Amino acid sequence: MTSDLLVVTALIGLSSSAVGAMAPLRIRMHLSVALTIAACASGFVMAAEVLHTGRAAVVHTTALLPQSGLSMVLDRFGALFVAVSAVVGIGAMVFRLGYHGQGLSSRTASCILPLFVTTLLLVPAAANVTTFLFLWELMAVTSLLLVLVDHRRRSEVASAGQWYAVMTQFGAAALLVGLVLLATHTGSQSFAAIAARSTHLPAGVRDSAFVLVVVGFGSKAGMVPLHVWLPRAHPEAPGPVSALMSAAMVNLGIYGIVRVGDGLLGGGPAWWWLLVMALGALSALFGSLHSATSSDLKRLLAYSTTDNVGLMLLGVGASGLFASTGHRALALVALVATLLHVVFHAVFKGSLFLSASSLQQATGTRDLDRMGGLLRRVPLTGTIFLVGGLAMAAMPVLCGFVSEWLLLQAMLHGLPSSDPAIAVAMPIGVGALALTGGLTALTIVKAAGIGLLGQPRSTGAAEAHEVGPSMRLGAAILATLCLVFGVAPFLVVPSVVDAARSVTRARIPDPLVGGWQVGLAGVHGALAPGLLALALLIAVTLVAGARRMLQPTPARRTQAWGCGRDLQTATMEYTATSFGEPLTRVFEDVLRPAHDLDVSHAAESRYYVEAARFHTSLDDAFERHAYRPASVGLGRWGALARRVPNGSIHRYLAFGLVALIVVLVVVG
Amino acid sequence: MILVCILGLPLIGAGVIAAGGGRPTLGWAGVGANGAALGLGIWTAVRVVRTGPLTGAQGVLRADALSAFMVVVIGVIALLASWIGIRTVALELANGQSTQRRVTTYGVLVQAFVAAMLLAVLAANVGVLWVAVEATTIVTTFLVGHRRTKGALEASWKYIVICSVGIALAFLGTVFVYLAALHVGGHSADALDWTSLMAHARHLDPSLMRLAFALLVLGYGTKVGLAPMHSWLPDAHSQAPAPISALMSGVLLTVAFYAILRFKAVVDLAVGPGFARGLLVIVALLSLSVAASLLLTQRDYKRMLAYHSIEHMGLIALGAAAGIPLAIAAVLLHILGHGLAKSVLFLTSGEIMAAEGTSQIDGVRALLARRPALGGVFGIGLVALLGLPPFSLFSSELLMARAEFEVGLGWAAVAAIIAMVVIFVAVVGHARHMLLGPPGAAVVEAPPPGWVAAPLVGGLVVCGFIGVFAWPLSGLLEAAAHVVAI
Amino acid sequence: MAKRNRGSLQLRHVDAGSCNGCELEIASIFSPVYDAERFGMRLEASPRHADGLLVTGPVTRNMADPLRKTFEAVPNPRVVVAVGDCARNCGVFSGAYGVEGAVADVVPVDLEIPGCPPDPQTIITALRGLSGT
Amino acid sequence: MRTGWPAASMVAVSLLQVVGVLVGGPLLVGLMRTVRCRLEGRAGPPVRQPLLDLRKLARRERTTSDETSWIFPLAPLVLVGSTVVVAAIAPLLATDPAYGWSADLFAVVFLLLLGSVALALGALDSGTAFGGMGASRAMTIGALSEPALLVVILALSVPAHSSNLPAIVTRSLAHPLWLATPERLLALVAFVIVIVAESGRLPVDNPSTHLELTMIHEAMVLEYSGTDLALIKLGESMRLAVLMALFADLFVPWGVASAPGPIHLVVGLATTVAKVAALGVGLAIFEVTVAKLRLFRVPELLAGAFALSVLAVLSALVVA
Amino acid sequence: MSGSPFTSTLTLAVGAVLVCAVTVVWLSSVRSVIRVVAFQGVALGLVVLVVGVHLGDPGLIATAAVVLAVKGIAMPFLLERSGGGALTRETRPLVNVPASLVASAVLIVVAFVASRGVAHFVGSTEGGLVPVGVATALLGFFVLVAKRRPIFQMVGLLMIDNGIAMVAFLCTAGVPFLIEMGVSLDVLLGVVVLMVLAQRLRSEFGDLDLDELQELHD
Repeated sequence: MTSDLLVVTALIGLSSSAVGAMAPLRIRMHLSVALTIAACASGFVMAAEVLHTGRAAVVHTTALLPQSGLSMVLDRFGALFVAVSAVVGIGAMVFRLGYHGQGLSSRTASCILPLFVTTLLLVPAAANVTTFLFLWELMAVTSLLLVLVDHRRRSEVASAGQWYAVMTQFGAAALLVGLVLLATHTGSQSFAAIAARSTHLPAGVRDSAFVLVVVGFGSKAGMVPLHVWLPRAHPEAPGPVSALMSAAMVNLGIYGIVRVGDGLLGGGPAWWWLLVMALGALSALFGSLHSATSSDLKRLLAYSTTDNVGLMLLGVGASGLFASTGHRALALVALVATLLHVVFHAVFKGSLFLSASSLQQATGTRDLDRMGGLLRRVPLTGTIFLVGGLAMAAMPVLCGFVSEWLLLQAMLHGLPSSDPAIAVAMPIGVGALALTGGLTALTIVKAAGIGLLGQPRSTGAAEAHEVGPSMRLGAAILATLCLVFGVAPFLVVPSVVDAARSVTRARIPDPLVGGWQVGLAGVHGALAPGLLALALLIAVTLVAGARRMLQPTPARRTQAWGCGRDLQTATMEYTATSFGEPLTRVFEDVLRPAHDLDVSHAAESRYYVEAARFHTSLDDAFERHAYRPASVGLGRWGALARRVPNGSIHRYLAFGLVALIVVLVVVG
Repeated sequence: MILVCILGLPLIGAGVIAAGGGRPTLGWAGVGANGAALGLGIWTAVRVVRTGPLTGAQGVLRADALSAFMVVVIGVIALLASWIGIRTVALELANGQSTQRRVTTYGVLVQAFVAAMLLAVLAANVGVLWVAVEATTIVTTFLVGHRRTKGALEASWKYIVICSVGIALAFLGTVFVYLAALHVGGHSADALDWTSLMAHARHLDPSLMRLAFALLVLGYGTKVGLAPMHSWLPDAHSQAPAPISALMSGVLLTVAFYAILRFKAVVDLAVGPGFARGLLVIVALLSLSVAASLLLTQRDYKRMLAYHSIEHMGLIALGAAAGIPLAIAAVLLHILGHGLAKSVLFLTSGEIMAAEGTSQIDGVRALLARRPALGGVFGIGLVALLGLPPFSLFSSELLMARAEFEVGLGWAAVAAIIAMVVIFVAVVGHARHMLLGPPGAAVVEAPPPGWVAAPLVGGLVVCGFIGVFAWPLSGLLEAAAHVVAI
Repeated sequence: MAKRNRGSLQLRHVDAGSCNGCELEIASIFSPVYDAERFGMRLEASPRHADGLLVTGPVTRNMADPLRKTFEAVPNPRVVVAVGDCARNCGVFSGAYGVEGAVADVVPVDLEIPGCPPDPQTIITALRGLSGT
Repeated sequence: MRTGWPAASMVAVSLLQVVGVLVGGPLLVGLMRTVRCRLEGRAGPPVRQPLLDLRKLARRERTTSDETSWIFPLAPLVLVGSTVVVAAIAPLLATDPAYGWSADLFAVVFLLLLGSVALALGALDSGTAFGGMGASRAMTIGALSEPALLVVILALSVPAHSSNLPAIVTRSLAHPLWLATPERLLALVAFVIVIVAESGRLPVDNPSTHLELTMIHEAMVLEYSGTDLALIKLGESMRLAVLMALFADLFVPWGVASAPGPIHLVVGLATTVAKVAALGVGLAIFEVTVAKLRLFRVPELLAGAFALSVLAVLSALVVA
Repeated sequence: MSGSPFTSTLTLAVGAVLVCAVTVVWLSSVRSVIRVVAFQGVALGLVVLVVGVHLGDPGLIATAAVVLAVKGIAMPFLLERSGGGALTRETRPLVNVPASLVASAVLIVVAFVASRGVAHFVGSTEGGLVPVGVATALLGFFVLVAKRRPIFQMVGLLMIDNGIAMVAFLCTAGVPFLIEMGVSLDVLLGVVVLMVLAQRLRSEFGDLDLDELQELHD
């Protein structure tokens, strides 16, 4: 039944792609979106079925993929990711119905978008190296093309696409080498066979495969220092695409690391996981810092994806570290926390990207410094953004809180440990997590506060109108899930536990307490998000009642207090840049902001300043100090190499003569 | 008989063109002939896979699975190239860059070129193979110089001189093989026959075979475009008319590689697999690094495609170095996939050049916005050529990497992959400049007519199809791989 | 008024054009000697937080609008205390260039504290009448 | 570890705690203000002055600027509401208030953070320069104090094998000697710094400044008036009281009722009030003796707190 | 290598081929070079003839005639025609004459080192002479690298071809006849094509050195 659904999902997805390519313009978009939603629904049903029954969906055929055959096995772990992609896909596709910007209506885009969604649904089912890499690369190509759809209008798109293409190819190369290394040494390219035989491999092979795979998947997940494409590509992609990329595609990077590290390799030495944790902490801090200081709404969200991926990696690393030191139950808890964060990140980041695109469409800008006052003008979209943002900031009763709490619990309970690695890693991990959490809160206060609240900072913002109903619905689906999962995490926790158990093959009892609480079995105390929500609701209602009783007259609207100035204009408000300025100052050594002050003096006297212009910009340190030198170096090498073939036939023949002499002397 | 038909068909096409007196539309005769040859080739392939090798013309021609596969490759690319060739010569004639006589010459030479390549892969005797390969050089020299510009003449001069030297070295290698074969009791007339060589391969003198193979790799490697004798390739490919570049890059290179593959099988038996492997790995990595270095700051898109061919020939050589059946099957799949994608790209670049009037990357901007059809085909072709799915080059590159790891050439595979990443970086940068961006003030022009676009799109569709679906080719690939695999 | 604000009085000080004499006295009512804070009096930074305004000096042209705005910003019910003779009737600045008028000409005044400047004890006594302490 | 307290008494404890914090918070602020005044040589207002202020403000008119949305009026409610929830579930008087088993220390921190975020959003919603400035500074300091806070919690939770507050308190009561260990002392110092930062006291922020440009916390609420302002002042004083009471709970837990019964409860109430009052006096004395730090020196202080807290965790591991 | 007339004649002829090759490297006059190449062709024909007579193979004797005709007469004639009217001297070789001669010596040594295995394998007199063929080919290659005039490239190619052909005749008494015919045809056509190209170059761009053909590069 599930196996059939797998085929059905793939076929619906492909047919919607075909419809997108061939159907007449009038019905093209609606038909292909409807079919894509059907594919997502079918994928979701399949994933739910697999998660429920534990029976894998299996498809094998040698008729596809030359000389290796297609092999797909969807187990519970994969099903979790399929379900996530399906939910995000449905949200994004509903959103897409009303979305008319950025070149997404072209024939190419209508053909590629369903294909991209389909690959998102199929990648977790791949069960041999070739199938996996095929689908993985197909996903990369389709997403790349979708990033590029708006290249005609904005020149940044091309640059973003280039970065994305290069980084994703770099990652794919690492991935290819890593997986092929495993396949070769185990003598089979099937994941099941690799998993069965990998424990007997030489340590060198296992180590290099793991590191390569982390690099490969990390580049897709936006892990620092391979993240540089992400803050460029995600913002430039059309709204639904950026949501799919940020909320569904990066998850697959985490999927891959867990699948290979825990699944195929069956865990490894502590240093693997310390490496993952270190990269995770770096990503989390770096991402959140840039996110906190960015004033481009979508770039901010993209950096926050790096930040959240860092948290996931922190969890994956902690889980592996626990497993490597024998704490199997804790390892499972950490993994569950990670996977929960994957699920929750998907819903909140999906709703954030979708609503951010709505805001962009409503105001015509992505620049927070040109927004403002939107919660009054686009109330539903604004609220959706706020809900998603607060969920991301791990505010209680929204979903992000639950996963971060569980991750903290896992780290905490690992602690009275004789293992020095754990003893050092966990406090640092908690510190990174905490700073990230604080910075995320700051980021969201900035994004929502500057973007949605206060006075409008531009005419675009002042004249903003609410977007169409399907766009609101698509984002609202995901935002509602933020709240639902935050209040009732038991809706997903059991499935996530099953998924985590299926990949680690840990035969241990459920380490979590069940029911409407979340907590660790055998530990005093748990989290009851539902009760907390109820208590909070009651408390706020009571306070509101008290306020109404004390002061029944509604608030008087009056001009904001501006120290008695004549005018209180939007330019006097704090901007996103100034909001992040203290942080920039604090982390000056890391962020290295570039300041630029132009002062022009009055003609009469140099003592009078005619105009002053201050410009500050924040570059990505990795981009500046690693990637640009590398690019310059390649360019220099290329220029040097060009001088060798100068067009002279004599020189060319001389190469041949030298080669011939070498051959004759060496071989003869 | 059927083999003779395959050889004869293109020549019949040539005859029709020669008799027709310079009308471009007569090119359809060539298209028909090449299409028929392709059909017969497919039929041969099916038969060969079912019943074993065929021979023809008193044993001069012989088709095993490998030959049949190559015939199919040649047929497909020839079909594409001659099809677009009609457009090319018609345009040139209309622009006054050509005369009716030259149209005829062009058509005849193309058909002769195809026939020579078919002879090369159908020859039972490696000596005849050499003659056929040398014949392709002579025939194509005029095709390279077809435009008669200074650049074209320069390119054809370089082409024929360098290739003649190379092919002469290959002849010396062939002589040494012959010498070795005579010594193990081969009859002088058929000592160079493939079947007899393989039969006696184990007894051939190892040191002589080593020298012979080194010369053969150097010699045929010149025609393949392997470093260090690759230098003719970018010049010739950039100056030749697009259909000729397509034919040369798409099949001529791999026909020459076919010769190396054949000899490699013999040498592997004679001296063990290590020698050929080492040699091929060296030239492969050298070619890859040359391609990577020179693609970085490339300014001409046809030269970019040419260096890309050098890269792919390096990959094929590396795959062949691995030598196991999986590797050879992958190499053959790569030959077909590369042929399709590269010829489509060259043909498209011809259209682009005709439309834009320059082959400089800097001179072409925002193609996707200004000429969506051309830009789209070019972009998708590049996607295919860079080894991304669903196109078959992805599958074949992955298979080659797997095979290389399996025989312990993992380090070489890693080096190749690094070079490929560098090439990817370079090509993506160039493609970005050519394809993307705002259309600006330039007028969007009409797309090429449907009959021109059809083969281009068709070629890419086929390339994607064989990358996804295994069944049409798997039997043939496996049978062909077993002919020459270790 | 006094009942409403019993034991707690927060005012926003507005210098509408004063010679700073009154400011000195106002500052000193919060000094250890007079310590008006023990009666629950404080000066606030924001008119929103205040129960009223403490205005000094004649209202100059440039300060008339800000004074009105500040008055507008105070939540109801609000009081205006005019401190010093200048605030009451422009004092020596009466009719001067740039003077718009007394405080009462601009905003409604509830309490006037005479003196040039009024001494701290007078101010405290008057304000205690407002706060009911 | 459910102690089997009767449900009614648990609810009673919670109610008592909430009421205690509601009343005690303003009184604590008044106490601290009085102490400061005395040390400055003034008589100062009565201790109940904040309550008088609140009574007056609660009935005054609410105003809101032209461009505000529903966030602005909601923020004070969330600030007070979240603090009330914390006050209800934290074991301030007895080890087992209602839903005490879900009184997780991390959850408490995030609930308090929710209040801060609400307030910062409310500040930005007013659309004034000062609101944004205050929100930016408050969030920056909040973000930077978060690592120290959570790692302190980690240090305290590790020996108790739980981050559940009642569990930590119960454990401390059972092992009094543990309170004098070095990690406790390190954690104590770090925690004090965090409390000072989070509640906007000197030397991080001067709550009685009138100079907008030096404000952090005050700048955020410049636009609130009347009942809303009363709620915010109430909420802030409650937060201070809750933080102090938590501090007392974690570092000097004696007196917290560990068994049901009115007597225990009265003892608990008395000791808690005494402890919090003592802490308040101590903090007030400290405040008089220091000057406000420059805004950009504050991170150094918080980084120091983080270092101390990590040391605390490490020494906890060495001891354990 | 002493004794039989076969050996001495063969050695003489082979030696003549090599001497011609070195002479080509040395000389700079186009006209003399073409003559030397013609002589080399004749010497090669002689080699084939001697081998053919020695083996008593009439096919080989016929081949000798073909070789003589093609390489000794036809090719030089074609070269003469294509070279006619051109500048008659190589004035600025890329490698000057003394250096060229030193390089020739080195190449001859390389040839002997490289083909000692083959020589040993073939055995007898012919085997001993194989290195000379290889050396001739290498010298031809060197001419391609070192000389600028287009005509020298044709000469170089011919020399390579002569060298390799000589190796073939010495080692195996020539490749099978059919192939030999194909090879000869190809070589002839190749030279013709080169000639045509050279003429086109000259007619379109005037007399030029190959160094002027450097427009195409990256």
